[in-house]
Amino acid sequence: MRERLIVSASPHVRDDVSVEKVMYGVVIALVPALAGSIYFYGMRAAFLTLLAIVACLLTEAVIQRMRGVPVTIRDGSALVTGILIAFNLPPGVPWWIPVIGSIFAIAIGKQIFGGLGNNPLNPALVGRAFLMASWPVHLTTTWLSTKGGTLSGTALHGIDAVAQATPLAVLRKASDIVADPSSTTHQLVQAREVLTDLGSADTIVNLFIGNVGGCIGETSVLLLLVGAAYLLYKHLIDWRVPGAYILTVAVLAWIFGGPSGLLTGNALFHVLSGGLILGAFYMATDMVTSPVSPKGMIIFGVGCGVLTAVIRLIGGYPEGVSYSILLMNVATPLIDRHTRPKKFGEVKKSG
Amino acid sequence: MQSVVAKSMIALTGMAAIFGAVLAVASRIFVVHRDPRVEQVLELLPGANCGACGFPGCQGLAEAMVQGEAAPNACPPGGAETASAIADALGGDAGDVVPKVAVVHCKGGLSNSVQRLEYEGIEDCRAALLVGGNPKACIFGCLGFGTCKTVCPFDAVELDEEGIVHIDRVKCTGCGNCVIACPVNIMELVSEDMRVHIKCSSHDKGAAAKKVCTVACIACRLCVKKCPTDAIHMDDNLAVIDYSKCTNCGVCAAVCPTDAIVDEIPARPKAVIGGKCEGAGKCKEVCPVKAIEGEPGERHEIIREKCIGCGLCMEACPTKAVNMVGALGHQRAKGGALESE
Amino acid sequence: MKAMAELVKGIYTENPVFRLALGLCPALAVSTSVENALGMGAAATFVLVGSNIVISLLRKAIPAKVRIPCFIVVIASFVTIVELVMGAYLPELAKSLGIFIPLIVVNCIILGRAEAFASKHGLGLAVMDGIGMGIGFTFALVLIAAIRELLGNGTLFGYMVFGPQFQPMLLMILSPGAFVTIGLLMGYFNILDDKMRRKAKAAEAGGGGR
Amino acid sequence: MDLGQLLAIVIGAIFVSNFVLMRFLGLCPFVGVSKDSDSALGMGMAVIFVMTMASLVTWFVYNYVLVPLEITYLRTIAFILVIATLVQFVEMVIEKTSPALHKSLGIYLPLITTNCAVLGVAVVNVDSFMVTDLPRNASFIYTVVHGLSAGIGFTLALILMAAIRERLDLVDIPKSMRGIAITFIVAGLMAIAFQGFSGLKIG
Amino acid sequence: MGQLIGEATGFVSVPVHTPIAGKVAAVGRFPHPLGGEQEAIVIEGDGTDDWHESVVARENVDSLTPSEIKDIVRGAGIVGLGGAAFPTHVKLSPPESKPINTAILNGCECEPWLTADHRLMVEKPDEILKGFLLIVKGLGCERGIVGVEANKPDAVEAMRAAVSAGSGLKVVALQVKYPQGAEKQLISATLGRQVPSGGLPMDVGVVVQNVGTALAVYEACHLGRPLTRRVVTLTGNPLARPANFMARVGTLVSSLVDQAGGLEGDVAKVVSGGPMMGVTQFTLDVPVIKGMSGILFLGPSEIDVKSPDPCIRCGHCVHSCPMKLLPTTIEKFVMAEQIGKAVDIGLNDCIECGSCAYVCPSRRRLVHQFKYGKYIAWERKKAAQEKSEKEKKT
Repeated sequence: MRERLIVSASPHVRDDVSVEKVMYGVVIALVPALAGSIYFYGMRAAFLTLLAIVACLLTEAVIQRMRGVPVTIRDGSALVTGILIAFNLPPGVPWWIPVIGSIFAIAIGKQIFGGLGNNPLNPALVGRAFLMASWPVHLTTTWLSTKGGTLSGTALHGIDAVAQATPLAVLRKASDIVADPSSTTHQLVQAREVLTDLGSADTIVNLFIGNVGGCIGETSVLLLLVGAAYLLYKHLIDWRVPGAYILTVAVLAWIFGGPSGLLTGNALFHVLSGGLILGAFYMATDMVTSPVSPKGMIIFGVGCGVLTAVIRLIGGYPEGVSYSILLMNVATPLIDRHTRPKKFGEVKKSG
Repeated sequence: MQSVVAKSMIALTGMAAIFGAVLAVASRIFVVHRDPRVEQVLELLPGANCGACGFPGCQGLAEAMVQGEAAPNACPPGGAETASAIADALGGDAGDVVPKVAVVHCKGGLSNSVQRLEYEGIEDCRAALLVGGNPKACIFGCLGFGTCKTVCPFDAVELDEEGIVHIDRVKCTGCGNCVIACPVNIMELVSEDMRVHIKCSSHDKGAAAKKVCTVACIACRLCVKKCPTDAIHMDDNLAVIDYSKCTNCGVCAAVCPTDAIVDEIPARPKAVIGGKCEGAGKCKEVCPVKAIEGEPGERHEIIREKCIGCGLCMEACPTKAVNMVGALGHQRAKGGALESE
Repeated sequence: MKAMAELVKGIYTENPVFRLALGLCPALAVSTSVENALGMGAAATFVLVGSNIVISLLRKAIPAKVRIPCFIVVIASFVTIVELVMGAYLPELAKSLGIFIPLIVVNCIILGRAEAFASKHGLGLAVMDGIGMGIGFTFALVLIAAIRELLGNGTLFGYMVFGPQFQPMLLMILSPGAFVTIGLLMGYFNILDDKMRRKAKAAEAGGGGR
Repeated sequence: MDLGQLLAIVIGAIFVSNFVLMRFLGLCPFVGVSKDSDSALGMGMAVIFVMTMASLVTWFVYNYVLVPLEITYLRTIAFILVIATLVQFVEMVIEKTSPALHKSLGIYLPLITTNCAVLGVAVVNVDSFMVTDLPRNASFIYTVVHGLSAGIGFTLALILMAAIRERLDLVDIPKSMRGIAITFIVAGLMAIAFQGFSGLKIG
Repeated sequence: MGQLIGEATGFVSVPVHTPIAGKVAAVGRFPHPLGGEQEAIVIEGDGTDDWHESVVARENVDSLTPSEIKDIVRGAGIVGLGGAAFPTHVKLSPPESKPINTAILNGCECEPWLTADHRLMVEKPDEILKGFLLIVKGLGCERGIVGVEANKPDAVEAMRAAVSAGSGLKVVALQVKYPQGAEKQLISATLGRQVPSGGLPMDVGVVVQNVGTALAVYEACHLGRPLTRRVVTLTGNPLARPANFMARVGTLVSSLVDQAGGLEGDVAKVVSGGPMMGVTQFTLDVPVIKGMSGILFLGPSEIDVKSPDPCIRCGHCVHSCPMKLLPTTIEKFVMAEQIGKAVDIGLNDCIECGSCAYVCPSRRRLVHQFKYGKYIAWERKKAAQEKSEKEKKT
């Protein structure tokens, strides 16, 4: 027996979990999607991801060194941020975009609040929104076609100026033409053809596999779901946020997203395209910036879904996943405040 | 041009008159009694209602100030002058009591006391005690997690590597937060001019105390016997100074075998016997450390190495021949307190 | 000497924007370019000095009960003068400053100084206080604007600084850039302050070494 | 006047060009009174009320006093007088008639006189709904609705900020960033998030 | 042995009886398992093991009235043996405004690793049930339920076998889930009633008693023996022969360790009680007390020595809290010294079961913060009361 025994508060045993395990679990879940991205877009995807990761880790280390606090880049949180920043960028952006985005994300999005656990907004999304506001041209035009696939998900090139766009952008353009009373008959016919093609089974399958243009990480729904299944299995994320999120988007897209009136939208297309799956499973579920209570999670997910649908259908951008998650991050403390679970025994006295 | 000016004048005056009248009438109808002190403070505030203070307008800030929830300098636009005016208005009933400072009655650090366990948990003395975690074998001693430091609003408590707290006498305002917070009650507020303290709180019996801490009070009673003013008594195996009787002579500190009594006066002056000495021998009688020698009727001499500068001889000398002269030029004034030249 | 102290106080130790966190709205809204910032600073300084003069002169004539409304009217008159003058001679600037010219009326710096300082001091000090605060306000605006214009537009006073290769960080011109810039500047000033205080303390401790 | 236009005004004032985050109006109280959620809510409600009332009253003053007398250049002075009087009057009424309401809402009223968001909304109203050739009733309704939604937008930003700051209170922010500095960073990040609403097409 | 040596003065206290035959050797201060030092009596054994003459078996147990049962229970110094050591006679005397209709016998081991209650149920089912019947009678309630966790099939079996028809007792097997043995959770699991926040089981007409207590009641009523011993589990990997002991109150833990074959591995922590809620000891020279259900020895590899990481708000603590609180938020309030807000959202409802800290990936010191927060809240409340009393006087 030791000379001096340890005295501490209970409990004296702990579950075998740690922050590192949580973070590296997310990294593992993201690996299939990264592999898919490299397959579809080539080594450039790997290069950009690596840049973002290195920039994140370095920024974190430098700031922590400057502040004179322990350097914690091994906990994996900056690693996850780096991967997610790269995953939210088009594969054709210049090399400095992920670097600057990462620096901003870690410095302003996280470390300025004191580091892990304190940041009110998801750092990766802060980085992405910062880049989007600063260099919109780079972030909306540098898409790459997948190897052997099409960029927009449709083989038709009927509409000018959208040849270099993602499925959602094409959808937006075509819907605008349909809605615009001044469109010529020729344009209308083309637009309707494009819309039909976007809703076809071929497009859906391509979207699911990832054979369309998009951000580095959001291309293959299939591989993202594989990772998500791993996270759910390991209890690293809660089903409520992604569930409520995706369901809300699907329902709203079905009700309001159609070209010919209510209840004609293609829910499946909206769920599979863009960054919804990536956002719902990997970013909206960020523990630090989402509510802790089950009820709060549902509200959070629904809120994300509503905002995404609003931005996609009537907003200024074709895609709204990152902004809607950021907006709900902003609302998270408020949600937390008003969704405290009912305490055990907090009941009206019965007689 | 003239008409524009005229119209402007008329319109503005008209509006001002109407609004003024409305407000005047309203203030009669809707009069509400307010605390006069709030009104007074409100007068002094800028009245811009800018909200920079974080309170709901100047009214809110004034109420908070009167209730003591906001500091007099809480108004940024007002600046220093407003702050001092408000501070005056709110009145300082500080009185003229002798300022007090906190004293720590323990000096058993890591190197001179025995540790009985390894504590692991919140760095707070109260929290540690809740799980039985006083790491010292002496259960009366300073835990060294710095709760007093946390609660000190003036940054006056320092925690050294030994795990013992010290009070910065300059910063300490005697607010007493640390005294209340200390779970082992080793802090005490003492008049600022008291400089000799018993740095132990152990009520253990001498042998037991000695076993767990080399600087503990072992209840040997030497200090009680030697104290020229009877200011020390034993309380359940612990020497305690009655500060109302203490004269800072430092005799107790000099005789304490375990160094549990600390004399904080940095360089004590030493006694010097001048030409007025008539050899009355009173000084020799009172000297607690036998530092004076000399035959009756002859001039007495001080043995400098032995003198602890307590000043008893100076007071005892019937011819006022003894002076206290210190290395830094301190001279002992009447009553025992030190004054700088 | 006292007058000088009042002047300096406004610029650094009691800088209205960074220290007192007053007059934030225009500080952020019109700091997209240095030019706008200077214009706004000049306008605010004019109003500050003008209203300080009038209020200092009238301070004995104005009854205490209605002093705030009186101050507001005085300030609003000066603001209207600025509005009209700027609209007549600098229409471009007036357009880009937009509603923030009339809003000088409710700028807390001006009302706050009027009440806290001008109404209690003589003409000379009141003028110096007005100038000091005005310069401090302008300095803050120009500092923020310089950062935002440089990063967000690649220019300074409209001149290209980094050359055509530079791809400006548009965010800095947008509202988030304004918030983040002022937040970081405030943090930086806090650090600076802390350092200076520590230095002063070290000097004190060193000098009075006992 | 049509409903789509009205909806656009509402959404515009609350989200797209939020008074605080996009137009930089009312920053002093936004920073000052966002320390805890309860006062933020009280302040927000008071602002909504005053903004609506101010829009309404200034519309009358502008259209029935300033325009007929051809002294529209005096609008700044006139508006600030009106708003100051209005706020003080309302405060007195509330304080006398309902002390409870005064405690939760009325005490924030004085803060509002010098809130540039209130004068701002009046000035913006003039610029966008009165100098144009809108029919009189449409101009009136737009003005009031705009005042109301601008107040709601301000309140939204304020309570979101208050909840975030309450949370930040509990964590270890670097010392130099504490207080106002971090509040601005948060406001900046909120503004980034609100960029998502830009370009929203209504109606 | 069994002689009264300490008289109880208050209502919420019980007398003490000597656990061995012998003479009082000394009275002094000794380390107490719950921390600090307490007055204790040292008894020197005389080698015999005879009961004191005051201990006599009772014949007419069936004719005892409820108030007689309470008196016997009190006189025997019986306290709740589950761990809290709350005097049993107090629990048996609910105020008239709170009628009790159900008594529950807690056969859920309060903590993992401990097996004291389990063994007791397997070895002495008849005695336990007889004791429980006396408790039911003492309370004057209609039914008694024995709740046993389903992972102890032999205990369920033994208890079921011992329940005699017509006794009105029922044995239920409960889901295995920590902390099933906590009073409020047990009531919820067996009856579906939720004890109101800040209330006691008697607020929903229930009293919960531990199996060990039931045995003590049996021995007191049938055999006339006061409570002088209890079952203590000695467990942990460093222990040579983990075992349950029927230990006399006052036995030094160190001598129990000798009985269990001594320690083999390195010991870093000694815990009185279980791993989730137990109290750490810094010495083995502490006596067995009435509330000590077990002693747990943990080696260096079993304890967690890493310092906490920042909270990542994963919400695991929220999902694991049996009281449905928000541990993460409460912790942050306590750490920011906003104790009032912490109390508002349920600090004082925390039962310190340790579930939240167990699952926390950041290894935050949740329970310790809660203990600390409760202490500060209590201290402030006391100070406020004193202040208001002072004001009343002046």
